Amino acid sequence: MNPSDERLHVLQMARSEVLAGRMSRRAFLRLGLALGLSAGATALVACGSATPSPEPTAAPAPTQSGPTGRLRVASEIPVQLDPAFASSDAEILILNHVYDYLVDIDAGNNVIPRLAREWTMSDDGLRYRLTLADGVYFHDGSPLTAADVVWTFNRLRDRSLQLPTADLYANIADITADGENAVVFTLTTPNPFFLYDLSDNHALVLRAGVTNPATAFNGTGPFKVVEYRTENRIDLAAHQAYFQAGKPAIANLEIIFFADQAAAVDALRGGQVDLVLRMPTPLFQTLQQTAGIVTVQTPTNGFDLVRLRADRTPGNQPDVIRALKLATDRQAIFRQVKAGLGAVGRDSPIGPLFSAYYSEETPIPPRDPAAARALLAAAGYPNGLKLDLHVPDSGDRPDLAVVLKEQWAEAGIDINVIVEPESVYYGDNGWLEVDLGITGWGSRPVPQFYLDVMLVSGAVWNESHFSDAEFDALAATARTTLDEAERVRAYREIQRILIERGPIIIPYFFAQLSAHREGLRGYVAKAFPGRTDLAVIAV
Amino acid sequence: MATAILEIENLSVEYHAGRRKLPVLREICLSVAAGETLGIVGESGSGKSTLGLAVLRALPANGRISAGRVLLDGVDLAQTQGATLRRLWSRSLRLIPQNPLAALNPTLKIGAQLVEAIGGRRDAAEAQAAALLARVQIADPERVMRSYPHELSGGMQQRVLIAMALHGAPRLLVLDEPTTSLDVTTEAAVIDLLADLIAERQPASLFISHNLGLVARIATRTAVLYAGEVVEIAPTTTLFQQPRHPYTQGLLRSLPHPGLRYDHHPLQPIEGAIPAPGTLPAGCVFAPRCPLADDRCRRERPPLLAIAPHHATRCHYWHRVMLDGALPAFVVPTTVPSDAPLLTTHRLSKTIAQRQSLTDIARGKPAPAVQALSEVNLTIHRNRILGIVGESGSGKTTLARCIIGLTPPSGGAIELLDIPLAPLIHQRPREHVRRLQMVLQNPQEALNPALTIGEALRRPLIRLGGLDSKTAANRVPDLLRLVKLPPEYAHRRPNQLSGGEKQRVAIARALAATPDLLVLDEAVSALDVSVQAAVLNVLADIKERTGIAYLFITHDLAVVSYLADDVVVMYRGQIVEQGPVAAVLRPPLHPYTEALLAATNPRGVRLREADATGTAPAQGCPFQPRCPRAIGEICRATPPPWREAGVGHRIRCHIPLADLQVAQTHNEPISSEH
Amino acid sequence: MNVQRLGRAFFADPATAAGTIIVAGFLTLALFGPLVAPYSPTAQNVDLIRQPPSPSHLFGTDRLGRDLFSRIVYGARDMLALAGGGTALAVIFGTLIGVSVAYLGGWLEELVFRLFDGLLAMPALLLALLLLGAVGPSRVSVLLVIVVVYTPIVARVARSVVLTLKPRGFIEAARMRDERLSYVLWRELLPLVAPTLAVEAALRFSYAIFLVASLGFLGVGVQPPNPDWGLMVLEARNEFALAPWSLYVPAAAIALLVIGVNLMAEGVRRAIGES
Amino acid sequence: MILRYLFRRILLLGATVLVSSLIIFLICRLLPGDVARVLLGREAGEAALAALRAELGLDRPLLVQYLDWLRGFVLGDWGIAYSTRQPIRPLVLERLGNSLLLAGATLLLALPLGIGLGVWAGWRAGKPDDALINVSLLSVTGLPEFVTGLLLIDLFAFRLRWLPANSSIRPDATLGEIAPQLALPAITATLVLLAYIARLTRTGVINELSQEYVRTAMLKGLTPLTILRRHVLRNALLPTITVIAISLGWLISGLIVVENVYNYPGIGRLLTFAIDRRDLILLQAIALITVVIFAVANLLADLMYALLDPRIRLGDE
Repeated sequence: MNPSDERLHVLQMARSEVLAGRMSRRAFLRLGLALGLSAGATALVACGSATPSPEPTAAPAPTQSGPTGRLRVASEIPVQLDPAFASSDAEILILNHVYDYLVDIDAGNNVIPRLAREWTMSDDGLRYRLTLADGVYFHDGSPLTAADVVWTFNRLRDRSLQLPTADLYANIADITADGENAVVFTLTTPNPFFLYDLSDNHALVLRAGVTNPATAFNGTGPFKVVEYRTENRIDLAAHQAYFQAGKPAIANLEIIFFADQAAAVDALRGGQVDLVLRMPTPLFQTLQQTAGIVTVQTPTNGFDLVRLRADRTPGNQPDVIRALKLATDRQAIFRQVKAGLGAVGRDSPIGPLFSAYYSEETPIPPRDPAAARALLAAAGYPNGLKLDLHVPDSGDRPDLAVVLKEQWAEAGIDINVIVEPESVYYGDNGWLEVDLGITGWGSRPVPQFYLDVMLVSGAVWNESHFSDAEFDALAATARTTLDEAERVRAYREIQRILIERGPIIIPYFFAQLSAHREGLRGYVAKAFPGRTDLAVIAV
Repeated sequence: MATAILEIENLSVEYHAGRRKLPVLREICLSVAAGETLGIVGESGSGKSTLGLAVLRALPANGRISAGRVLLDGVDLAQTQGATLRRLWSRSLRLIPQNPLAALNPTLKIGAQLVEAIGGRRDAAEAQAAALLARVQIADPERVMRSYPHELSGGMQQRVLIAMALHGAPRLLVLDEPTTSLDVTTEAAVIDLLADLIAERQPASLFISHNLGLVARIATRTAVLYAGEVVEIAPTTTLFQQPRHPYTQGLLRSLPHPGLRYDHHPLQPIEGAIPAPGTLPAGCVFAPRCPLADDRCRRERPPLLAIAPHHATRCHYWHRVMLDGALPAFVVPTTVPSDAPLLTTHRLSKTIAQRQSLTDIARGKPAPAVQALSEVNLTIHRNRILGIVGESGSGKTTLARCIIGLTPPSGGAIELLDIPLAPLIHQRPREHVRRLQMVLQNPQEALNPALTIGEALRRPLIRLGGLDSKTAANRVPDLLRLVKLPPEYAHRRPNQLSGGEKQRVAIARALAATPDLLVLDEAVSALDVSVQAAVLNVLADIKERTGIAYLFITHDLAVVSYLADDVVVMYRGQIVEQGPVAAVLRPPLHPYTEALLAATNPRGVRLREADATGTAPAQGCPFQPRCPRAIGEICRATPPPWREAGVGHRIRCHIPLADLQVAQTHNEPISSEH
Repeated sequence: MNVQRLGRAFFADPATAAGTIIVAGFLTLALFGPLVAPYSPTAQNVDLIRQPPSPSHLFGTDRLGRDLFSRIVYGARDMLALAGGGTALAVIFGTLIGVSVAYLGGWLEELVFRLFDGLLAMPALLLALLLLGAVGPSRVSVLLVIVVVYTPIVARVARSVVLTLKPRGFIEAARMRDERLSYVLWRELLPLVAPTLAVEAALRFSYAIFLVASLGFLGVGVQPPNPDWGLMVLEARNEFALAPWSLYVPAAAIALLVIGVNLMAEGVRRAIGES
Repeated sequence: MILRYLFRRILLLGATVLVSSLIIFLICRLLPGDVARVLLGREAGEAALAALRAELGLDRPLLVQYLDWLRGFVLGDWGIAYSTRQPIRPLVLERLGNSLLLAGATLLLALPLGIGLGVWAGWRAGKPDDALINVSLLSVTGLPEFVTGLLLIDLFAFRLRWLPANSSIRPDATLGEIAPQLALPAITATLVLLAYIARLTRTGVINELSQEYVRTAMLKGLTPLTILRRHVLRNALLPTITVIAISLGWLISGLIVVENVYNYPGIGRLLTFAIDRRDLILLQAIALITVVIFAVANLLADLMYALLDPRIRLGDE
């Protein structure tokens, strides 16, 4: 899955819980705290005396003289560019520069102004009034008005259109323009994280009444689309009238699409591209040795998940699951597949970066194929086990599959690797059906998200069909408790359970690997590359 | 005799195949004077074509002159190289090849090719080219110069090459089977043309041919080539009357002479086959096949003995060689078939829609439908041989194929013993299929190279004879003996057999099913005379023994007069004359029959060439456009009626029989090879 | 056709001999792979990642520490089995269809060859990609693709030969004795079509090798961890700079085999031409 | 009229293309993966999917879909790409243009070179230089385009830094700018064709040299060069016309790989894109237009051949 705005997903999930009545509103507000929003920030919002937070990190050397130079960024191929459907890095990367969000999230996970200069929340927490920045113009020259914002969000929440955001904004009772440059959102129930909702990936402000949002490209963003060529490239030019001072720093932005990241890296080495945002490990290693190239790696909470369906044979037998775990050598995988970039996993989504919650209390039993074989025999597979392993063709996942096949073979587990294009792997929801699969999970700021959508009984994306009363209880506790210590305890138990009987193996947490040529200034890597701000980069 | 301008001295040529060197010509010594034509005769494999090319220095890449000199006006061609040679080629050395179409560049217009040969300034060359074409009796030079080779008839193509060969002042002219690919009538015309062009331009000419008759007509002297050696050379008449080499004698004996009849005078073929290059015997090359040969012959190689002025032979015992004296012109009784008809055709017709050339389509011509057969009625009797003669395109072959059932007729009926035959083989009952068999023209294609002779002969026995493969296998040797082949041939494959042998196997295969009628479509035309004689004997012999009937298709009237009981003369898909052989051929009545006979006669009437693309005239007599005796309007307007010209002898012509007879009386009988 | 003579003509020329030796070499590799290969093609060694060629690993190791020599050896199996097997099947089907349909002629011929034209109107790789997309990547699919792509071509060749044979005397002779169809097809025609088909088969084989490799490279062919040569090139692309040998080795293998087959094809052509 | 010939060939061609269009359509419908799901991603709900399928007409009977598609294609309405929601025709035609540009550049390199080598080798058949040419051609034959491609990149882009490693052409690029980006792909594709063209030419020349009319020409006293120029080439090169057409099919296959190696915005990359995205309608359009191009090329070749070679008797074979 393509990691998209962390908070949003957590809240989205959590909200579904609320609506489902499984979670009290108070608990919901607590969760907000759990998400590490400073009380100050909340207060700030509450009292409404909002002050714009400073410009994003690493502002470039002032280019007041106007944007200059050309930035060429390699990216995967976007599928389609209607903000309402945007999901992949490639798509968000483009849209984030053609359009603007009302509010943005900085590297420190703080809400910062973008189109909305400032905002206030009514005391009952049901009315948000956002004031739009002055002098914002669409690429076609027309000024941004509150009407545009109203139209945009009405579209996103219109049930009849069945956009993915419908649920997210179900809580909005009404959106009205308050004069030319202020918008008022009225909610049915209070939502302290409404501002995060407003910065959802899909929530890019369109010109009111635009009929073909997928191809119009009439945004207020820092770059205008010069030409979009489907699987080939998109060429953008600085939006001279962009309302944020000093942005964009470059005159031309070329986002070049590559089906094959090796080709992208070749282009970077050959000097046809300045910046590559994602790449498989060996290419990163290559670039580390290449003169004139700056490599950037950012640790993330993202991981590749090896999971076995636990609701039917053979996965419904604990011994089988244990056997798989015993047959796996996570250290070796980490070295072979990730070349030591990132961190070794312990079969639970609660990674080392969650320092407060991460625990090595429960030991991972050392690899022991013989024992695994024995377990399989006990489980009724004396001559071993045959399984298809479905893998999306992206990143290092095929290699992971191959290594697993080899390691497991020793334990008498015969894997047939089936590499599929991501479109096929996720299409038809095959990834939720197959017995054995490898799924990539993007980075999230809190572990709870993974538990709620991936592991609790009946969760939407519970691909392993894991259902464990004890686990569910603990997950609920962690979700709702006001007591941080209790949450920590719950998370430790959860890690124990997953290590002991969770139908999942998490061999490693990956690092975000990007690289650019020397002489590029202002690049800040993000856990989710799609939200990288190219407008601040100078060449 | 005038002084020779071409002197060939001890010329030896060898081909190298891989590492092996194969001598193909040994110590050839010849001399030709200006304006003189030296005939070179020999069977295929005798090396006669190689001789022609060697003299021209045009041997293929794998052949080289290993010894000897070729002096033309004192210059040794064997030694000349590069520019000198090219100058000689363009000025003095000329070739008229066997296959005119292949010899012309298919993608260049005739004019361009002529101009290129003539050289010099373009307009001048073009004028000259036109003149040359006119000289070789091409009616419309301009059109021909604008056309591409494939748009011309074979005869026209050959005339073009003749024109190409005769511009300027050629000193040496090599004619390599120049008329073999042509119809008899055309051949006659071309030969006449060549004769007086040579007389006019005075080159020293080598006339290479396997056809003794032709050589007799054009060559003043003739050299007989055998296995790469000149075995005899003499003034042509001498050679034909008193050959002094067993081989020459053998060739002459194997020719069907006029008046000879298969049932009284079997031909005398030369047994055995010409030795392959590289397998030459130690002594006399002919010894293995020679009736006179003794140890001496096998030991020591005879020299070329001059036994008389201008007469030399390579035989130790030349004085023993005698041609049994002139034969009594024996007139065949005009027998009339007694027994019931075996097979009859009623108004058999066949029209073939032809494909168009792009140019024709471009010219908007309608797709031509050729009337290959129109209303052919003929009857074949048991134990008789019906000969069918006519030029190519006369419908001979189509007729045969319709009878056999390989092509469905578009009209008319065929009856076998009064039972109507289904149009196509696979519709006919097995019994009918068995009764009618055919031997095709090309022996090379007659047998499947993948199957043994035995297998080839077994199949018909099994399919049509209804034998099981065991018994069939046992019958194979008999079949081989029937065609005078040793039984062990059963295990050989076709590529191990000579052309004649292949054709004999093909005949055996056809006879295996003991048919009542055997159709022979030009079955002996592709064979060398000596071999042809053997096959003819076999046929005659079988007919005598089995009482089988033959439908014998050929263009060679000598063979017909030798073998056939009845003759049908066809022109453009119609029968113009039919009847007992003697009645039809001597004297010929129908102008077309006359022309066919005259073709082999130096002084006979000549026909205008058939226009390659043209179709028969809508009304009137089909032959009228070319008829030398046409009597005007009536011929053009009304189709000629059938007339009875004697017992079982019918002719289709407007000219009153009496006039025809008168016209013919001073034409002596069918021309001989003498 | 005389076998000895064919054989002699065949080996007379050193190039042909060389080609035959190369192909034979790969064939033995394929057949006795397990005996030749020092390691399993998928065996990984964490401590020997990207080792340059050395006595213990003749062709070095890849990013997962697998022995490239062993992978090449086992890859030869796949390659010969798929390319060779596919070609063989295509030749068989193509011949059966081509010979019989062409001899029978008529609307059947029209129908069949229209369909084939329809297939042939698509460039081989395009057709292959579509088919593989449809049936999903696997050994069997690759085999199937080769058969589907090449059968029409072989059939066409067979047909063109048959059309030249049909008017020959011996075929007419067969008709004149109302010969059994099967006999005409398989005893009379087939042996004569065979030589041309031999040449064609050799040619197809070399193309098939390319096709299999290309499909592997495009990732739609044989799946990892199978040591498919094309796939090895694809995987090596990511680490070309780190371990160039991991690209050179499979590339060389493909090139060598293709050249070998081509030389052989030349030889077959010449041999048949001469006898 | 010659038009009649043309007409007949076009009818025949139409039949062939129709058959392939059906084959293409059927194969595409067999492709696994639900277009709607691919487009809307994991979040989308069943209702949305059903709606989209309906919108794309994927719920109608196959035959209807086929006929609709075919009519549209013929009438120039190639539909909207499922994935990008962009009209297909301009997209495909633009990429096709690029591919043809690349193909043109390739032929520009491959034909003179291939024919030149072929003629030389044929003319000197059996001689050492002929052997040399054959061997070098053979070694080229051995390397698949994706290997040569990578090696060329490594050499020219990384080591020598002469040419770009990647050929993603800017829309506003001038020919001058495109040329260097065209170089590597064109060279790579050339290597695919070279041996093929050269061999066929060689056999053609050898074959013609053995014809009798060459002897006739020689006996006219023409110099070897004149004979080669005026007589041999004229006939030997006729087949190469068809070779070009056939090799175009090869080229297209080769380009699919080459374009993917170099990220060149041609029909080949669009094809792999469409396959990955399960964009059936786009896929069909690409496949069919390729077939049409291929077919038309063959037609033109036949026509030229017929016009240049007076012998050609026209028929279906």
